[in-house]
Amino acid sequence: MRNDITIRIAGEGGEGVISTAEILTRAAVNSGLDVFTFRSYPAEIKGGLAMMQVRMSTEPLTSIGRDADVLMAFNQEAIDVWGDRMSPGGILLYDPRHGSVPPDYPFAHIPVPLHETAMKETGARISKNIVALASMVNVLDMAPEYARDLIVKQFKRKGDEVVGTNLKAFEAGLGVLNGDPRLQAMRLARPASPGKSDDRMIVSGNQSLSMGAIAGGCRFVGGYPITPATQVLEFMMKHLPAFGGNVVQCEDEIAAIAACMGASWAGARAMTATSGPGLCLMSELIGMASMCEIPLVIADVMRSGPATGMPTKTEQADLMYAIHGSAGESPRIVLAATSVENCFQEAVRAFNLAERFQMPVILLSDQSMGYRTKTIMRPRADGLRLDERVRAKTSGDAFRRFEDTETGVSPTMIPGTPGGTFVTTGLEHDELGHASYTPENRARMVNKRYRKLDTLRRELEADGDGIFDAPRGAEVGIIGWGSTEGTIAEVVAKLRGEGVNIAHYHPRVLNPLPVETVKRFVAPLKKVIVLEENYTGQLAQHLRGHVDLGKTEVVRVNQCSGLPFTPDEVNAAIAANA
Amino acid sequence: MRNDITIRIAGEGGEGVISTAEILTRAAVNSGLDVFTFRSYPAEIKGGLAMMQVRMSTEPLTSIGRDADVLMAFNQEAIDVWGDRMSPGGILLYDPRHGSVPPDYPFAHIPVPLHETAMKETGARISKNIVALASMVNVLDMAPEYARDLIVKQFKRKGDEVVGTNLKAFEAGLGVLNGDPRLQAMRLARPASPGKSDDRMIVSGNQSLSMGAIAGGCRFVGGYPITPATQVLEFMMKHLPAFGGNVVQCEDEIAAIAACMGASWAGARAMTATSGPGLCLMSELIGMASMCEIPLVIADVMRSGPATGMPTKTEQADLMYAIHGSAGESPRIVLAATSVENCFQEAVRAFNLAERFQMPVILLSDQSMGYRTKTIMRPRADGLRLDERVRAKTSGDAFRRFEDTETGVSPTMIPGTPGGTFVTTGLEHDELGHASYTPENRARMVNKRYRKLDTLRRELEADGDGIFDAPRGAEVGIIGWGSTEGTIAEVVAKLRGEGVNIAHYHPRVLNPLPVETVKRFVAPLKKVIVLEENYTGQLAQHLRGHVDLGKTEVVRVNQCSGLPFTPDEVNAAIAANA
Amino acid sequence: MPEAALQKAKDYKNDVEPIWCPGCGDFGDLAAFTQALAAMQLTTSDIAIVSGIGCSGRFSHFIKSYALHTAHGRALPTAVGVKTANPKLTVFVVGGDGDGLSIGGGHLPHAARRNPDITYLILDNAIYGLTKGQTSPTSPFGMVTGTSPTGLEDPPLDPLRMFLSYGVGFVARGFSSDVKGVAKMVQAAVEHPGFSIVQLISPCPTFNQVITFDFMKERVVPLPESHDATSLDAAFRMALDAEHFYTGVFYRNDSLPTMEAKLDVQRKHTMDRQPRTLDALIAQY
Amino acid sequence: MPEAALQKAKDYKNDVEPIWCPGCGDFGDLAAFTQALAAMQLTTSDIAIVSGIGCSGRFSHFIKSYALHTAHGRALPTAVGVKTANPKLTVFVVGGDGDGLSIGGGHLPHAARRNPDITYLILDNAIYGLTKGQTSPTSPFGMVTGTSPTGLEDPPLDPLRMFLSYGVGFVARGFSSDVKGVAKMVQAAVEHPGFSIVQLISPCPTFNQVITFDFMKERVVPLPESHDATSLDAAFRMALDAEHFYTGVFYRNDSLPTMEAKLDVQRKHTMDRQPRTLDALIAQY
Ligand SMILES: Cc1ncc(C[n+]2csc(CCOP(=O)(O)OP(=O)(O)O)c2C)c(N)n1
Ligand SMILES: Cc1ncc(C[n+]2csc(CCOP(=O)(O)OP(=O)(O)O)c2C)c(N)n1
Ligand code: SF4
Ligand code: SF4
Ligand SMILES: [Mg+2]
Ligand SMILES: [Mg+2]
Repeated sequence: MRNDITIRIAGEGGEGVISTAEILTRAAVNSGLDVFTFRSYPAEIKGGLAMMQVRMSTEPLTSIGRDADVLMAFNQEAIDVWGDRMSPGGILLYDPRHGSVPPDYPFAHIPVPLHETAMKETGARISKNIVALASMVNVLDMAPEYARDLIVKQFKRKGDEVVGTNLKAFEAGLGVLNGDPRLQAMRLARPASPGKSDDRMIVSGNQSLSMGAIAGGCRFVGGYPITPATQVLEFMMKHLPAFGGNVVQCEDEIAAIAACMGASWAGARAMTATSGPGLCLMSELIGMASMCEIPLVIADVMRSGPATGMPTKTEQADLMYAIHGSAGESPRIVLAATSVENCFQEAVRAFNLAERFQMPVILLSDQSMGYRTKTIMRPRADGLRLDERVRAKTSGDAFRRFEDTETGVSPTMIPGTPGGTFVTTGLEHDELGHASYTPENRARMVNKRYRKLDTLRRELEADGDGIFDAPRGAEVGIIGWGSTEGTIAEVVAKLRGEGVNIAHYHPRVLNPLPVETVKRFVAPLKKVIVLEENYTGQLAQHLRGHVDLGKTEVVRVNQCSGLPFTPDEVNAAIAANA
Repeated sequence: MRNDITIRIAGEGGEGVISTAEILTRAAVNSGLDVFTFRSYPAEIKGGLAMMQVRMSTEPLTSIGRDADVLMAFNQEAIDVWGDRMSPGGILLYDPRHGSVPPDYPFAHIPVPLHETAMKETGARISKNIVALASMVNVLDMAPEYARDLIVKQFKRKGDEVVGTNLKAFEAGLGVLNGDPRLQAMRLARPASPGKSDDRMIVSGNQSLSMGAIAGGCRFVGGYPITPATQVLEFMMKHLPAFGGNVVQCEDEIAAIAACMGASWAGARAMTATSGPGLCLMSELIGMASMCEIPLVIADVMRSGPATGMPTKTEQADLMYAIHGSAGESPRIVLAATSVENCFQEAVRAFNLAERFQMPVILLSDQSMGYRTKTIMRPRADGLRLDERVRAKTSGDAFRRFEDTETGVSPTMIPGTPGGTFVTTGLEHDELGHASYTPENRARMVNKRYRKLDTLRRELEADGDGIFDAPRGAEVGIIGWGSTEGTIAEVVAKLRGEGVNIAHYHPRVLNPLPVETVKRFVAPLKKVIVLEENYTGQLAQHLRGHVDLGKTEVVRVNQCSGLPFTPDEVNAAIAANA
Repeated sequence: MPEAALQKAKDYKNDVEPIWCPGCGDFGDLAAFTQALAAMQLTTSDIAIVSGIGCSGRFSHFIKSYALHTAHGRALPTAVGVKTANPKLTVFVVGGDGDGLSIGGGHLPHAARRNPDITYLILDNAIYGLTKGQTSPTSPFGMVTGTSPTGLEDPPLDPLRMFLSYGVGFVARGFSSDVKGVAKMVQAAVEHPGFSIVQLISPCPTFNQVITFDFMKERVVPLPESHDATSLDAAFRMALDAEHFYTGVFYRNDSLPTMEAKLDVQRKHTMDRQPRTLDALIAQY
Repeated sequence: MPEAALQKAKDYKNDVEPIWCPGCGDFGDLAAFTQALAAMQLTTSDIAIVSGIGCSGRFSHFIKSYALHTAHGRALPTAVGVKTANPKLTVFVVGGDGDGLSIGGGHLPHAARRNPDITYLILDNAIYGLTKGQTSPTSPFGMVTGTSPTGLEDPPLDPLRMFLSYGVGFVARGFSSDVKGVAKMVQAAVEHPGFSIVQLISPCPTFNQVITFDFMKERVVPLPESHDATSLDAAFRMALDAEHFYTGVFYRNDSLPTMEAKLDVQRKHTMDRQPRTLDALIAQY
């Protein structure tokens, strides 16, 4: 019996592999387990090898986990591709009708007559998915009612007969693997308080981010579909109008960011969601929004780039572009959400920061976090604080829209406000907003706009941000950003349990950098590992570019395979340096 | 008598101010002087205050110089705006009919009856420009025949009468300022060998860059007009077809870079020239060209940004964007030309590097260098080495277009080559070019593409690049990039003359950085000043991000007023730190 | 300016002096525009002008209004956002032929499909003015410019036919010298519910020596009284007419649903089907 | 493959297996395309296929040729560069309705003005296929998709009318089930000197349940024999026809000068007037 298990279900895309895994996921959630899923997509549009990984635990999960404890392989390709990537002691389940195990296969393997059982019980080939589901429920020793309820729910619309057939397959499937003693080790402890608690839900990072945006007061979305961010646009399209908002699918990403900029200028909290190629097209107008001090939220669900790259694979390689991604110098805030749960929180914060500092905020997520699903606490609408752009008290011809204030933030007003007028231009302008090219005005206004970042930097240094977990005496530290948070935290906790003292820093605001905080973290360390899912070590460059790291040795650990770091990989990276 | 003088001519735009200054410039060149000019543009489309500065010397010039020794002010605004910015001992010349000098004006000022003389001699108001020209020739003690010849040339087309009138104005103008002893100090020594030598010419940075591109084998230009890069497009449009090339004015910058990419893929050496907003729009396809290993040259004549900014003002603020300017990670080479003369050389090098390394090369210039004119040595066509992309020896189905070689460079062939075929895709691909998403292939191909930069880095470290002027014992060094080279070099030379030992490093390839070279320069120094015409200190960030600068203190000196650094400003910056 | 008083044309002009060359065609458009505003007695704080980049793009700086001087070619999609977020504003888009038909041309068909209640004035001088004279998509065949030193060899686009083929519900053409006529056209365009485009021929004496005031004056002919602006066929025909260069309202169809109306419908449908509070939404997961 | 031997359609197909869903309309276009290549006996190494991003954009991966699979919406301007630099290549552009009419739509009028000898195949499934089903500019009114959950409220664009209004010299429409017909159309398009566009209705059974094969089969009608493809008027009329959804060549005008020819003229003029060597050029300064 165990508290934590990772299973994988793999087979031909479009043939029910993913939906089988999804029912299992939901059954686990409903039974009260914590769940963390991950999907691997084929390059093909339909078909090709699909895989869904489901990690389940009685304890809160923070990472994707290790390789599979149990692999359910629907076909030969699934065995060939995923069969090697097993945890020690892992077990391969496969349908002997659709695959065979190589002679020297190093892991335990048990044939499961999925097809045969399905045909015998129901005569329908397709119900082998339900047989597979049932056999997993059995292996995991999960109370079967959760899966059974979901089957009923799923097939209800198709009539009683279909429900009956599937239930029959399910009951039969529960029995097929009875008795094999090797499977004992895969039995999962049942949750202390069984049943899904009302304060939890299971969502993807993209869903969490979208909900956070709505919670953050987003009322305009201009977007253009792009993997892996399309779900955000579709979620908003489905839901935002019910909150009184507007969603426009635009002709391209330039139009999308333009529409957002226009909407925000006209008073709405506006967002777009995109990925690499789309972010490229937004470059000019993000710079303009910064110049014109227009609040904007741009969610970038990063994928493997550059160019079309690998749209369904993950990467953390847009950081430098997010920070420096317009010609000239344009202050902007860059946030990186760190978990499915945090996607919600950072989305709320993104809107608040955009409004407070009247500038673009780029919120980084990534494919692996956007698509993974996870049980998280239900966020609550009450108690959320929404900041608004500071409103001017005066208006009229002498209204200084771009007043040079101590914080750099100028009170503003919304177009349409009676009695007012002003001009907003991407040309350099004076406090009134009129075009001005004098050297003095230029130097002053650039400084004014950048001062806003200094204001925020000081706040971050004072208030803290993200994980700053620096136990006394640690000589080695690890810095990560974005979706690796849970994995690093898990490994760090494990190592501490083993007596290895490691510090962990995981900021969420990456621009501006809280320079003093970084220094405080790094100073006591002999060595700091900067771990990133990219090739060139972007955070490492950014940190070194802005912070004097003194004598601390900087070790870059990078991976850009398209897959997220696993705890084992993080563990190995630390082991090599601690 | 002096060897070096800076004069300014200022007045209402569109009324002959600039053309007067241009005739003077050319006369100076023809007389054998070295000339360095700079223009300031009004924000207005036509009209507004225009100013052209002409520095002349018997010795080779390297910088814009200091404030004016002589200011010729055509109107009151010219006195008001430029009258204060004078060198010590400077003299203001003004037409009493069109302006008056404030009571407490601190500089010498001499009225010149431009209007009156013109009306008296010719009856034509417009010929006051020629009177002004003549009076400058007189003040400078320049042999009058050079200006006279140019007047004849200029007006020849309009008939003998017009020529006659203007010559009359000229002769009269030569006399108007005779006798004032204060002007003695402004007499300029005559060149040792008078007359323009055949191996020199006067061109702007944009012209030099365009000629360099043609010399570098450019045979395709796709462009879209944008200040201050339009002149490159227009120059190429005028001349490239005579070299068998093609120039296409595209519908926007996306189409321009796309056309260049297509042309280069199809075998032509291709370039586009743009500035900030246009570079933004090229972001996606520059990343794609990197991914697809297509040679490309992008000349970025930087202007004050972000957004529309100040199109006619200078800035060095696109460095980070040039390096990091596409989502994801896409290796590219970034060069910064350092002088009018060097624009030619770097343009040639840009094409060679693009071809050799099959990647985009971004060549940075800026408004101040692009528009300034300067006497330079005539480059010679013979002896130029042109590198071509390495050609594959085999073709056919198994042709490994993206072969993973030691240098990272894969031999290629040009579409249309008989017997061959291949696919080039922005998707991640294997050596053959076929789409591939496996983690192993991904990691390998990213590495392969970046390896090309490592190859170049090692070359740069071995061969040197730009100015590396590090005298023994220097404890303070200055690092600059781009168009500040001459100004810094001039100040450093002057300081050394005064016994202040300063080191100067001015690399021209900014990405990849020759890390070992930077270290070698910085290591012996106590303090290194990084001087840039931007706000955030981009080269400083870039250097620190990539090079461990040890204990050397980094001091950033930044200016982002829209104007280039003057020698006095550089001098002050060094003085404050040396 | 007390907003209740009767506004004259000049009351809509602010203190910023246009930076245009003397004699620029854009002055006529500016005069006509303020006349149209006065004719409609619009409240200055209800006006939003979104402009592109070009000499013409500076237009928005000169009018008392909320003005957004955006990037080259992006005024139209920006205005779509403005109108969506704040539909009570009377939204104008102003820009040049390069801005609207070259770099920004891709946005037009999609704005037409959406049909926001926006009035778009294209100040067409058949040249790139601000960048000092290069060919634009409406430059005439053979014209010599900085980017066509041997004479332009491509034919100009035919903007009116394009707008009609996109399904734009109000298509008109005016000539900036005809201030009164342009003012009327602008007013009609604003009164049209939905997307309206007015192409305003506005010569650039500085850089275009072909499409001059004189050249245009000789050619411009008002659409015949008999022209039926409700007929798409007739509109196409008059736009195509090789002999006459017509001005006036070529096409007007007031019955197409506007973007704002369609978004309202979408909102209503969604409210009927989906949770309206965050807690209710979250409770679904 | 010895290039002299007679090529069959299948000889133009390479070994890469299409990643399209079973039943995808793009298969028919691919078959027709190879047939057209065979009919013309093109040499594989003289073919360049530039494609956009979408399911349809993968087209170029499957043909023996020099293929450039570019960015979303940028195949056409890329191909302009390819053709300019290497005019002996037979250049195709292939992409989807989203790629070509939405994000890439701004390039079309300008390609039409230039008139490069390129053949553009738009594989129109009235949906965004690769991103799993959102509305495209040709999606029908009312369609429910991921981005129109309450039904699309905007009308579709009318691509043919647009192309005609841009002055494209060859405009045709085919239906991917009609492999022979499409092959012929593609061949005619290639033979047309200048820019040609063929809109190929290619249903997406996975994400578009409205514009299906059956739906199309019921509606598609070949242009009447009597249709005069040299008449722009007639072309507009047939494109507009509300009752029939015609396929065939709507318009063909072979007399427009091509981009390549115009560039040659420009080159000749320039050679006559400007220095032809670097030294001579430099000597001017
Ligand atoms: C992205 C971008 N590309 C190019 C420019 C440079 N630019 C400024 S205005 C302009 C064209 C002006 O022509 P038009 O739109 O016809 O306006 P006009 O000046 O003639 O009124 C161009 C190319 C720019 N500002 N931004
Ligand atoms: C700049 C950019 N934006 C968005 C995308 C995502 N994307 C890929 S294909 C596609 C649209 C596909 O539709 P269509 O062009 O009609 O091709 P189809 O798949 O239907 O053949 C989109 C939006 C992208 N790759 N690049
Ligand atoms: S350049 Fe032409 S369009 Fe621009 S302001 Fe002058 S006259 Fe007007
Ligand atoms: S999604 Fe549609 S268009 Fe794409 S391959 Fe499948 S059927 Fe074809
Ligand atoms: Mg114009
Ligand atoms: Mg499509």
